[in-house]
Amino acid sequence: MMISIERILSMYEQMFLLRNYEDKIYYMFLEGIMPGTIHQSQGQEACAVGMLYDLRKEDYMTSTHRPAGHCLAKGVSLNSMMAEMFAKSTGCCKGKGGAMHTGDISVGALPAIAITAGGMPVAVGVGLSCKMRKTDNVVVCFFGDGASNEGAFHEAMNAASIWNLPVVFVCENNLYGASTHIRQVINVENIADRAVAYGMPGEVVEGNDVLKVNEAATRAIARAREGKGPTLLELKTYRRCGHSRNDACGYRDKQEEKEWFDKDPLKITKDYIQLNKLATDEELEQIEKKVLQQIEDAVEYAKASPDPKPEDALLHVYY
Amino acid sequence: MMISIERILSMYEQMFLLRNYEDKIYYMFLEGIMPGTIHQSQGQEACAVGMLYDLRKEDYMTSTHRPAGHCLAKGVSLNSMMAEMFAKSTGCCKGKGGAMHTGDISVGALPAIAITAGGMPVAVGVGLSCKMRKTDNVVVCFFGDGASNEGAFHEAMNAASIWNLPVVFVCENNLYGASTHIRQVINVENIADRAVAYGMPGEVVEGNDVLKVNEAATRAIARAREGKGPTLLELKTYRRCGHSRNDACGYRDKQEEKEWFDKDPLKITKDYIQLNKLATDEELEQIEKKVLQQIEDAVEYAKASPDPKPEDALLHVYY
Amino acid sequence: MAKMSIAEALREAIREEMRRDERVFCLGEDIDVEGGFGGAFTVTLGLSKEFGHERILDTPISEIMIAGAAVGAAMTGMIPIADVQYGDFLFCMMDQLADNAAKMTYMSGGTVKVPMVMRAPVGATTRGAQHAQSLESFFTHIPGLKIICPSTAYDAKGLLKTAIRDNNPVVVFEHKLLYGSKGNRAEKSALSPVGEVPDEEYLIPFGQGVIRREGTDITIVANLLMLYRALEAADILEKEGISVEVIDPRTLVPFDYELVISSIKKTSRLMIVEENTRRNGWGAEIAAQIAEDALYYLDAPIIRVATYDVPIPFAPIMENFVVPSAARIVESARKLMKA
Amino acid sequence: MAKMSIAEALREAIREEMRRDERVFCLGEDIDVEGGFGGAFTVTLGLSKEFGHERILDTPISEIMIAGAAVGAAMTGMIPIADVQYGDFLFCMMDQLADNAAKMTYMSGGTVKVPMVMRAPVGATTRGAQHAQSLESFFTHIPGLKIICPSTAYDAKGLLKTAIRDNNPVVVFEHKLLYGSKGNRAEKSALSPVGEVPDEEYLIPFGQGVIRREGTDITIVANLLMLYRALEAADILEKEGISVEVIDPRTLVPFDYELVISSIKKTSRLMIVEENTRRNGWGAEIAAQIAEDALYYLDAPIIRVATYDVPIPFAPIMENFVVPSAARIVESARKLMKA
Ligand SMILES: Cc1ncc(C[n+]2csc(CCOP(=O)(O)OP(=O)(O)O)c2C)c(N)n1
Ligand SMILES: Cc1ncc(C[n+]2csc(CCOP(=O)(O)OP(=O)(O)O)c2C)c(N)n1
Ligand SMILES: [Mg+2]
Ligand SMILES: [Mg+2]
Repeated sequence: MMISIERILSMYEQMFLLRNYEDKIYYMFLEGIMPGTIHQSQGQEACAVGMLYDLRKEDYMTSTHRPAGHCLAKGVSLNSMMAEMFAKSTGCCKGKGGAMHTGDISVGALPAIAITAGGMPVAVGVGLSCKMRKTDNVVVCFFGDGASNEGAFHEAMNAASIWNLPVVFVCENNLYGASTHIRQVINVENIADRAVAYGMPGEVVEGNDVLKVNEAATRAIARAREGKGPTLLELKTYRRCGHSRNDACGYRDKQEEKEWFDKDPLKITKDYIQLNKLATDEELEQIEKKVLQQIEDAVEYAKASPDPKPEDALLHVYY
Repeated sequence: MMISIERILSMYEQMFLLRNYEDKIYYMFLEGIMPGTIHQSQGQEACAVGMLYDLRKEDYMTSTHRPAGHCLAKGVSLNSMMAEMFAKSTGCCKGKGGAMHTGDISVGALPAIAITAGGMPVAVGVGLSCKMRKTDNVVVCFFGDGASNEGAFHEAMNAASIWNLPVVFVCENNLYGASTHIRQVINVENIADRAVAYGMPGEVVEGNDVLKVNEAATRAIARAREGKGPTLLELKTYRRCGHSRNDACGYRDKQEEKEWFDKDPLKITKDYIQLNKLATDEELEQIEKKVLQQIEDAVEYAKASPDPKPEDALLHVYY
Repeated sequence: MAKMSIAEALREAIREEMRRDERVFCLGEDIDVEGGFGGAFTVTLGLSKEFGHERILDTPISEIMIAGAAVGAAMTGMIPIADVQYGDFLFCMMDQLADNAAKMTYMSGGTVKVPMVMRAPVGATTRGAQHAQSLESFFTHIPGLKIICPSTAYDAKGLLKTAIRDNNPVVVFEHKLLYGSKGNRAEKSALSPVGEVPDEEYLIPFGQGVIRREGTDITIVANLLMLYRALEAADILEKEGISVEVIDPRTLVPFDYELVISSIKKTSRLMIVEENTRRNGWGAEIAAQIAEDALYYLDAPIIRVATYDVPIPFAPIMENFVVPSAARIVESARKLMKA
Repeated sequence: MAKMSIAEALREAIREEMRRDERVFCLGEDIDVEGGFGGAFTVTLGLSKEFGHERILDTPISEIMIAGAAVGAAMTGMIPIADVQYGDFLFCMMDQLADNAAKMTYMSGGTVKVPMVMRAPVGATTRGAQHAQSLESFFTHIPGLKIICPSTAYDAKGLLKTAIRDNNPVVVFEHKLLYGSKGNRAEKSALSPVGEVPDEEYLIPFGQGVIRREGTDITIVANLLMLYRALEAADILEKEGISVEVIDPRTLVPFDYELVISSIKKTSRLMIVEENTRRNGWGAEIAAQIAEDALYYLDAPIIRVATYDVPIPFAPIMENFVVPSAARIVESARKLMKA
């Protein structure tokens, strides 16, 4: 059945935001006006948007060292995200978290956890909490292909399954853990195949097609909401960027890169819109211009925001 | 094909030793003449003997908090095992290890590791070592059903598989992790089913039938020796004893206990021998008497052995 | 007033808090399986009768998950009380405790709270090196955690209730030889102090030590089992005319320096007794802090009596040698008086 | 004599030892994938060219396995050099290091040896709280481990070679801002000291600190990055007429107390500077030990300058505030002179 126009357009708008937010950060980072490091998500926009589009504010999300797309799609404000990158007191973590820990509990985005797979047991606890408090809220738990080799993955998957928790485990398989190709570190075809070890449904999804991701998300989220338990979704995708900072990806096969770069999630969605004449080029341009302006505004907001005071470092150790 | 007489008789002799060693320990422990705690293996003799019977001295074994059967079957001397239980300087660990850490590297029995699943990553390293040193030695890695929920299990299984290591992972599924029934903590039928998550062969084996265990062991060990990689064997078995010390097993279903107690591995083997007339009752009695005497002698040896000096505690912190 | 063991006092604290606040729940391995142990030391025994198995949650053997799940539940409206069977296993969940539990509030700029309790039995009990460690000092080094170590039934109940109501992660170190666990979980050579516990509700604030025995010549700071060894030593020393003041800090983070300093102003001698191994034990921090803030009150070097820097050996003869005994405390005190 | 960065010196140490002894091998995440990073800080970059991927073993992201495999390989005839990308991740493998690596020799009554090396980069580099910790003091508290922390290229090579030949597990703490990593692994605001390294082979024994600067008024003990901050502070203080002696312990376990005591006999003032958080840091142990053994040589309290007891904040303004700076050391030194 055909998706509604405003739905696909707003999905496109979100994906366009994620892409251009990251690109903007990248350039500013190279300029050297941003501290720390960056782990970006260009190319994986369909995963974040498709998974989180229908999530309620009361639903939760756990993220990773690569959290920007997840956070923006879950509703963390653009300004507070940008301000955090600039280490400002107006940042979503008041400048204390940084690029690897962005989040905003008020919209259900837990502070991102940068320990590989470290967020998965935490997601189990969130699912437990949703269930024990008798809500019908769910948790979407993002992690990477490389994370599926951590002990934390195993313990979390097993617990969520035996307790039938409302957790949707989302593996964004971008083929690499840092510089290591997933083929070198697992001996199975798909990470989704690991779901059988927990008696949990596992599904492989075309991760660069936001509609396919959203369909899978809808099924898994409904299942979780109805108390039928967790699902493992493996979204096949690819980084258009380096693993971190100015990584030239010398470890990647150029042919592989080309094939995947051709499957640009933004292009796929835009083509779909145009093919089905769901919007005119003018309308799309309008959206894109609006988003680019929002990003520029966010940069201004961040730059104009006050730095934290050095002594602020002594606050918030305890609640 | 029919097994050779001395083979089956010596398997029976070993199993009889394991059973009566543990029973003897149990009574002495209740008398209060033994320090610490005990985690015994009555009922699981066929697992240890069947798996280790054909292992070479140069092959390795890693064990758990329940190591007595494994150690005796791997060739750790009865006297040094008994002396360790009495915390004597003649113990296999000079009184420093205790019941949960028995072992003797000179016969390939690594000191047992009492951290649940903690020995599994270690076994990966031993397998790596066997392979890198270009030997055809193998490692048998024992662990329990409960251990299969530890992160260490996952990381070890995956690594052994991708590196094609000569490790035989042996899960003695005795249905309980301490007081917890395995059904409550996993959502799959068999632990062997988890092997698929690692692209590793997994096999369920009747763990109380020493011949069935030995057949499976022969296949898995040959596979490892030939450089074809690891195997996961799940041996279905049962504790005839408590989890530790004087545990009355109030958490176990009496019907379940009865069914399993009827499947006594010693009885199964003895019946097989008698049915096939592989030995006369006199011959069997001879064996049993000899073993019981060895155990008594070991107790005498242990009791007569010198205590370690208190200051010996300061030795061996560093090699 | 009821007389209780520490295990019973902890159980009562959990029971009262679970009745008071439905967000409170327990999770851990074998904590209350029907016919089971009630945790390795019976603290949670029988609680599922009243609260059901949803709130007394038996887990798989998955320490990373236990700690991580506690963090996640705590961040989203629950108050988990997690449990390890032996403190040693905290190492298996160290990342979740050190990187998540302790840092979430800070990393979020104070917007997230992690009201969880992590309970861990410590102490050497002839089980060998992997079931014997006292891990307090690995955790006092982690900002964001609070560390408590009750040594009496009264403190166990009052401090645990405070921990459950605290908005921060609290690690509770309990001593295996002090629980007073019964039946087949009883411990050989256990001390199992039974203590008076008021019938009416009470809480004990963190950061307030208590003087367990007054004295004028030497101040001894000791926690958990070592507190009792210090008191035993004090009796012996008294007969020799050495008057020992014994302080039980009760909580290590925060720590009651005022009480210690006011005591050494009087005694001018300080000894710290701890069961963890000596190098970088919590006693080192106390000694260093006093050497920085109160050096001038001291007439003698600060002495630490701790477990020798070795893994815990199995043989009782050797275990008793490495863990501080009353005799070793007495001996050190005599030396200190001569210093 | 060749001039080298610390990363290069470590690489040369590994290369020489791997050439010398085929039992030596490296394992870790992304340590030498073709076209990759050579580990997070380029130390193992290019080694697979000479030794192949069997001996420069890239692993899955499985810290428990990495440490456990190192233990198992070490017990059975190999000499593994394991690696974590950031020291913080040691928490994920804590059990294997604390319960197995450190205890196997002891638990086996001295019959088993565990000749392994665990390398870990430490230090705050504006990455936020989970990529910034200095973990030395979690490991100095574990008997059975040796702990080293080279701060120059010369020491990095000589100490790492000694570590590889040691029959015991050695944890090597290396500082992210001292490596001198190049290319896209270069670190902003890195110090990257380049040092002279002899062409001929040499080893540096553990337990021997060095005086990096002679002085008469204050003894400062500092390791890794803090050593350089202390030297910077010493320059400033000299202009004020305060003469500082700066000691680099080089190894924390064993620790060179003789050198420190001989120094305070001269200066009668001691300051310890450490990057890990203050409470229960290794500086506490040094201070406590000196307060016990050498109190009488001191004319002033022992001062510790350490990172404040907070998780490491992301904002450089805050990070620079919590981590000891030369300015903070100078200020503390002035106070100390007045004390
Ligand atoms: C426990 C732990 N080990 C290692 C790292 C270093 N590290 C950061 S990201 C990364 C790769 C993760 O790969 P994957 O899970 O596939 O996520 P991706 O980076 O592809 O999004 C690694 C190894 C870490 N942060 N935590
Ligand atoms: C990491 C860790 N967690 C918990 C324990 C406590 N413990 C000792 S044995 C045991 C049960 C293990 O069950 P299983 O793996 O099935 O082995 P079995 O006892 O049945 O032989 C537990 C939970 C431990 N030793 N280590
Ligand atoms: Mg990936
Ligand atoms: Mg079992």
